[in-house]
Amino acid sequence: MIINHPILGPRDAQEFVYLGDANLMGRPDGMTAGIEAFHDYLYNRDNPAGAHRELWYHEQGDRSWLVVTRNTVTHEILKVEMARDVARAGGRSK
Amino acid sequence: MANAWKSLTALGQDTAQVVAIGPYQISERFDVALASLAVRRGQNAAFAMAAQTAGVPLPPASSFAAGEVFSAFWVTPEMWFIEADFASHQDITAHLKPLFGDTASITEQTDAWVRFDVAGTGLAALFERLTNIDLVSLPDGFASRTVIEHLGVYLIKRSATEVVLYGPRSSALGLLHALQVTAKSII
Amino acid sequence: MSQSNRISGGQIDRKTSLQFTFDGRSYVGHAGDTLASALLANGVRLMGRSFKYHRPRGPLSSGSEEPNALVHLRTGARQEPNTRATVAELFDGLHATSQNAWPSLKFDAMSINDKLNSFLTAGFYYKTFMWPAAFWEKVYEPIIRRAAGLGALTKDEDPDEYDKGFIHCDLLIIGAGPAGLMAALMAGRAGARVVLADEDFRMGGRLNAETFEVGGVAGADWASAVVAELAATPNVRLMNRTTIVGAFDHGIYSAVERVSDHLSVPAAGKPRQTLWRIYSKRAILAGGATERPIAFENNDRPGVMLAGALRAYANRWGVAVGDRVAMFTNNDDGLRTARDLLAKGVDVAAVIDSRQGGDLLPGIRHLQGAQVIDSSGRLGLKSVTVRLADGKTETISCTALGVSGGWNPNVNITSHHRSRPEWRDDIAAFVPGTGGPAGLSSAGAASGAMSTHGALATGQAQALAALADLGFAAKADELPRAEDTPIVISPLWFVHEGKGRAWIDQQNDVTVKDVKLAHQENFIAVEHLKRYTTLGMATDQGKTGNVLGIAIMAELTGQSIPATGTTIYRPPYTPVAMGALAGRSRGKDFKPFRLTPSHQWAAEQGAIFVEVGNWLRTQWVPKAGETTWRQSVDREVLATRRSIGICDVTTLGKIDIQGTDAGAFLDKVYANTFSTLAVGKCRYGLMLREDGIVFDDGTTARMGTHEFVMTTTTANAVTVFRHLEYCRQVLWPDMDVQIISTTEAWAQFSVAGPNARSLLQKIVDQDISDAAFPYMGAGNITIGGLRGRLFRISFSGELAYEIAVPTRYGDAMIRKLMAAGAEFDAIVYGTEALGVMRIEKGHVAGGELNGQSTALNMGLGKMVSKKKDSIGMVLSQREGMNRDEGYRLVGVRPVDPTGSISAGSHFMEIGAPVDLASDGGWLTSKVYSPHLGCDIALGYLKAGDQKIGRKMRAVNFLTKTDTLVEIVSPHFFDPQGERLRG
Amino acid sequence: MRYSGFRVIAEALTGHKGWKPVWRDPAPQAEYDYIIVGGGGHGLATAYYLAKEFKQARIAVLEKGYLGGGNVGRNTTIIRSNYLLEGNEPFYEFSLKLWEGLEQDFNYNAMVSQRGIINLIHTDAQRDAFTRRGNGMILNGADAEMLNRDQVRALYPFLNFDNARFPIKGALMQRRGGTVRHDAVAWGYARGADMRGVDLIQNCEVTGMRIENGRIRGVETSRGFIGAKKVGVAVAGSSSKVMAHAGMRLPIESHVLQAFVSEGLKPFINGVMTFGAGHFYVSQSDKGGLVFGGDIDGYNSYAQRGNLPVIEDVAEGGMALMPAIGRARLLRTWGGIMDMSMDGSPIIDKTHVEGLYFNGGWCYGGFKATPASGWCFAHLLAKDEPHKTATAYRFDRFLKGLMIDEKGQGAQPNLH
Repeated sequence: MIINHPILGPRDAQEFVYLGDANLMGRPDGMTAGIEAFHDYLYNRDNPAGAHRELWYHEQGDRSWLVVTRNTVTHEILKVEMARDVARAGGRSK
Repeated sequence: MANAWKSLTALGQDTAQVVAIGPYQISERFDVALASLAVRRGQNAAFAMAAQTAGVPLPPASSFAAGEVFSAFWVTPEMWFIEADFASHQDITAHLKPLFGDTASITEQTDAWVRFDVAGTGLAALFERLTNIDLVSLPDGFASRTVIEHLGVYLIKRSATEVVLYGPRSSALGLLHALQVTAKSII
Repeated sequence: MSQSNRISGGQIDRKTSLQFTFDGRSYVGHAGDTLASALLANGVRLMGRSFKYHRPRGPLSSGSEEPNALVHLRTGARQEPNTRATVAELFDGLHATSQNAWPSLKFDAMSINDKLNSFLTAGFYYKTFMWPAAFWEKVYEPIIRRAAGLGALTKDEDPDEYDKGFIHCDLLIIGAGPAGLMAALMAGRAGARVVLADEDFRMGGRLNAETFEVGGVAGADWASAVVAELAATPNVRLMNRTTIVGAFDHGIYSAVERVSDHLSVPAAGKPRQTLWRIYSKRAILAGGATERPIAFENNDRPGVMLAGALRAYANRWGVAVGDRVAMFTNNDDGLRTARDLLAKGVDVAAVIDSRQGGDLLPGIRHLQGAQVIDSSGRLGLKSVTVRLADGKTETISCTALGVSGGWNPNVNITSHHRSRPEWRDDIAAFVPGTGGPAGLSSAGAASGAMSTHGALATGQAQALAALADLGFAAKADELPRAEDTPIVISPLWFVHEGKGRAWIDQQNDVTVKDVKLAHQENFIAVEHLKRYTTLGMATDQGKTGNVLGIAIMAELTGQSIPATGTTIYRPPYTPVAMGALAGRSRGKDFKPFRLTPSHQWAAEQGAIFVEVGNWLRTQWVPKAGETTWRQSVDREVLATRRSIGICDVTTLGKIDIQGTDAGAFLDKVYANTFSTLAVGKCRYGLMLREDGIVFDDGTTARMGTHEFVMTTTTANAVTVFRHLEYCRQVLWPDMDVQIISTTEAWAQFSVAGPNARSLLQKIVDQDISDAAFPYMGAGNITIGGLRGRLFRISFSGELAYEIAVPTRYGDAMIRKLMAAGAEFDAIVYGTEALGVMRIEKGHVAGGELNGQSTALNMGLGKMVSKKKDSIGMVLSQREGMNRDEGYRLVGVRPVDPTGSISAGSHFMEIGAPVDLASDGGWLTSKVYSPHLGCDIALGYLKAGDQKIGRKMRAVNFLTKTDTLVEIVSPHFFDPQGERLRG
Repeated sequence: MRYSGFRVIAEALTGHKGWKPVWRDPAPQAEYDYIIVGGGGHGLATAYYLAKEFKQARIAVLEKGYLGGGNVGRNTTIIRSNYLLEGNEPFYEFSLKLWEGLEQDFNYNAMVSQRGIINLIHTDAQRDAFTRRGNGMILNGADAEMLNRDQVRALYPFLNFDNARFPIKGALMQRRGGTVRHDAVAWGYARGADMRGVDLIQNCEVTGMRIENGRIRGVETSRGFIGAKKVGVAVAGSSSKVMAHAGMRLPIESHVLQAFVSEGLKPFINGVMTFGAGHFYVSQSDKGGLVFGGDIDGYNSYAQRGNLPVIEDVAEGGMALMPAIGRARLLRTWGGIMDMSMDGSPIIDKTHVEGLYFNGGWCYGGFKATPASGWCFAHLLAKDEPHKTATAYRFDRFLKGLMIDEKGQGAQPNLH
């Protein structure tokens, strides 16, 4: 597979390490959220057959975490974003 | 002082090695100091100013820029690797820190890496067997991390006939071995 | 009978004669021959035996689709089973033997199976061999296994090298026949980066095997001219002997270049084959088509082959397969072969044409409305029996029969992404379906354009389309003139007459009868048909047989062929040597070595090294007179505890963490608190995964207000760094934190033992007295002027430091330490002694950090701070992970000090039965402690904290040991830790 | 009809006229007591045991494609019970014991062949871990032996003993491990179920579930609505898709696992082998092909095909272990969709919907589990309580912190 890195352009997916569903970005706050919230956050998945937002880490590249939107049936990649930008846009900060 | 200390190159020798195979010359470089230079959050402007005054180039992504004293290549967003002459910059971070103050995080990298300068004509034929980087179509000054025989390395295309590699120092022998057997297979 | 069947013409170099042997007999062929063409030229038709019935077989084809003529090539460690004689290039000294036959190819004992064929029908083995139950493994299966396989593999290491590489291009063209050459010409002239790959050693594809003209010259000459122009075009890369074997995502194709297979031995340093990963923006499949047979009784005899192959042997290789040949065809292409052979002066006995009407071939006995219903000749065709239009039968003697059932476009690559081919009635064949690999189009016969003109036209058209996509300006040139004969076919899949077997998949011996049986037993879905009869599972993946099988099933069910469906082809297109896929990653080069800064010195000392991940670490350093590793390890431990031991700990991960939020960041990633750590101090940190399981541990030092140095375990250095990047980029993107690995930048040594300070003070320029540099102190120092770092931390439980210098000085540093330590009898210890000392101290490591254990399990539950949010804090509170009866880390020692225990033993209550209920846990790590003079171990014991002082059994059923042990505190040695504060 | 050697001979002498269809092609009835969704190995085994062992009737298996078309027809055919953890080992040992009597039980030769499996050891830490595992196996009534380097060499002298990057130090062996002819398992269960009146309905895809006040009423299919008192879903690979019809999100991701077969070779690997220093395991089929595999590709996928890096990685492991296979040729690769769960272990449990049961999350351990999975799922369906060897396979183990994490990788499916 080829991932079109927002900064570096097309790179072989071999250079990346896969984590999984981008919903993992939505980590609850441990001081307010309880076990149920964390359980759902960490363990349950939509696992769609189709467009899937997922986290890839460019370990053998620039060390960026990316949010890749990829079709899990055709493997077509629809969108690639810097995870940090997505996280900030989603209101994550410190 | 420190010069009383005997150093060993990454290949375990007293002096840097040069290997010639056909048109290719593989030279270990042992005279370059290296440090990582990263912008502290919210300091971009001051950081850029400091870099300018200090004459530290800050090339854009995927590229290398040579400078008077300091040269640099891009590593990751808001981080560069800075090169300098080792003899005059043994403790490169000590040189850089005063120049950047609180605007940057600076870390010694010199001995984390082994550097090989690979020179010669027909580098494309060599590197197409080593990495997935499309050497011919990339501009001079292209710099990127890539993989050679399971090893993560930084590759800098200085010119059509010169490529600089920074590989993990602990695997220097393995990296040289990969370069050698591949070079032999195409001459 | 030297080259008895060689006739005029062809593209072989008759001036170059090549000696070769087959089954011990030596022959002569020419450069440009394949093994098959050379054997046929010498009158050899019998080349192999089939898999199941051991039927005598000769080549069916002249290409890579060959199911029959599989031979054992070369000798010694270079032996190569199952090699297709039809594509093996002849070289001087080639040595080939037949396979799957004993004692000889002509008299094969196993051909008894052929006599038993009525018992050995499809799937018969599913219905029997079940009684008595024990007999399957003991009797039946061994017999079946003995019959398994075709060729045999030598057990010797493959002596050849294999290489790998990457090629980037705008347009990949698969196949260098008329369509591929035309496409390459267009794209090359337009300036695109083109790769033109063909599996053959000679480009031109079918043009080399045909007699017709292109642009007024012989097709083969036109091809040569185009190849010459392309070779002179710098942006075009010609790759012959290169098979595109797989289509992967986003335009990546795998290709195997047979660099040296046409030589007896690869040139020094050269690979045998190279695996190329081709990164293309667009690709055109111009892989041509494969002819298919018609099934009739005994259609598998040597000499019976595809008509197009017969033609190819005559036209390209100057070989007449038989002195008297006949054709059996259901389409016009079969007639072309007759014409070509006649023109070459070959005696054409008859053309048996299943079709009625149409023009009769001039000068040839053209039997219309006739079918071949049987053949004779045990080791080679002697005659065929023909049912004539008028119902009479006639036996026609011939030594070769060309069969043409029509042509199947080579759609294989287009279905590598599981797209299913589509049926076209007009050419009675499957063509590439939709949903194939993105960016891949097809041209020429592969796309169903079966004429030469069609190939040139579609090649040009697909090239133009691809160029337009790629943004290259190009316009259609005028096409060279070429034949445009339409396909005239009336499908005939199998001859219905006859009680005998008519072969579909010749290698696996799948016959029409087997398909009928599958139908009768309701294995009707094509996948069921394939799996039940093994149709298409041979080394040719059913290139000649699959469509036949599907069509016959369609006829039996009364369904249309498209409704019956098709099995899809899987990568690779043709079988690929494992060596090529592995490349240089084999033997010692399987994974890179990582060497420590003191490696050279340690090697000088005769150190024994051990693999720790990719690192080589000193395991122990034997001294003169020591005969067992235990003697060395005991000495290293005792010497360390008595005075000083030194160990290279460079392999531990070191991560530089800076930024104004560095402290707060560490509070998030560590279960315990770091923001409160004073500058110049270190602290032991426990890192959890989000699921509350312990991830990693290590000490982290605060070198400045905004500067920390984290150490990780050797094993987790990479994953921890990845995790930190995740936390700072994804979870807390606004934290001011910058990280970089410095693992290899510093050569770090642990100096442990009562005299550690005395030694270090000799070489360190600063005061490191207990007052100036207390326990858990950390700081930058100089050693004889050289900048370094010092951390006062201890894994061994002794007064200990870790001292670091720039890696290039690591070798000098170990020598300096040993010199300075001479007066204290300092020694170097390895990982074994390290293990002994850490277990004596009850420190967790590999065996305990198993990814399944919580801080509570390890007795470190209190370290997980609930006052702050940190990774894993919440989920570590789940009930199942906090039960009193859960595992707890304990120490273990045999009640009888001479008793031996082993890691991996399970705890059992005294007198408990051997069952799950009595499983109390297990011993995680065990060593011999020279201090306590006995084995000691750590272990996870259910409710272990409540069982201290209890006696239990440590049982190892694998070594039949059952030892009475006492459960003790994991801190065997200096539990108060006075020594390390000393 | 009953299969036997005599029958084969009799049929051979009479032109094989007497062989009957292995299963009927019935039209779906309006309602069943039990609907099993999924005609793969686990679904067919469930139907078979429901009918045979639990004496239930009015059972249908709904298969969207052809019987046995799931992972039961796309795997490397290995059976073993060499698991580490309490939650797993009893179940897999139960499964191995069922394999041992399976062919006589369903009168079909699935070629269950216990030629032994070895897990190679390359470090002392691995030996300690395998010792723990081996003892756990024995405590669960399974068999296990520790082999030293010489014993391994005696078994497989052609492994890389002399020039290995990671030397072979020994192996954990389970002699009762082995291989089975995978398609035959599906066909044997299908035939056995069909003979006991189970309706096997092919080309029938479940498109929805009818749930009324918390209870299942039946399923919508491509062939219309079919009513049912109880519905058991066994569609590993597509679990998330099907259970979404019941509004469930699962602790499961779908991943692709590639498998590989070489050209047919004369036998030289008798048993099953796993390489402890790379991603590679191998056996040799009765037809002569080397059947091997390695890691999953590592990204979510329903594509049933993989990519090149894993193929290379597996070949590298193979060459590192067996330098002699350099000239053996890879014949075919294929990919199956794995239900990768959050701890690498399966789920056999009720759901929040009354009458709706789930069986999935098999990761790539599903084939060897087929008999026990079918048996235990049938037990749960028939008795509404878990079989004693499958009590740990609950949905709520993640909420309770009772993960069954053999590899110790945590909640990241692609690492299991």
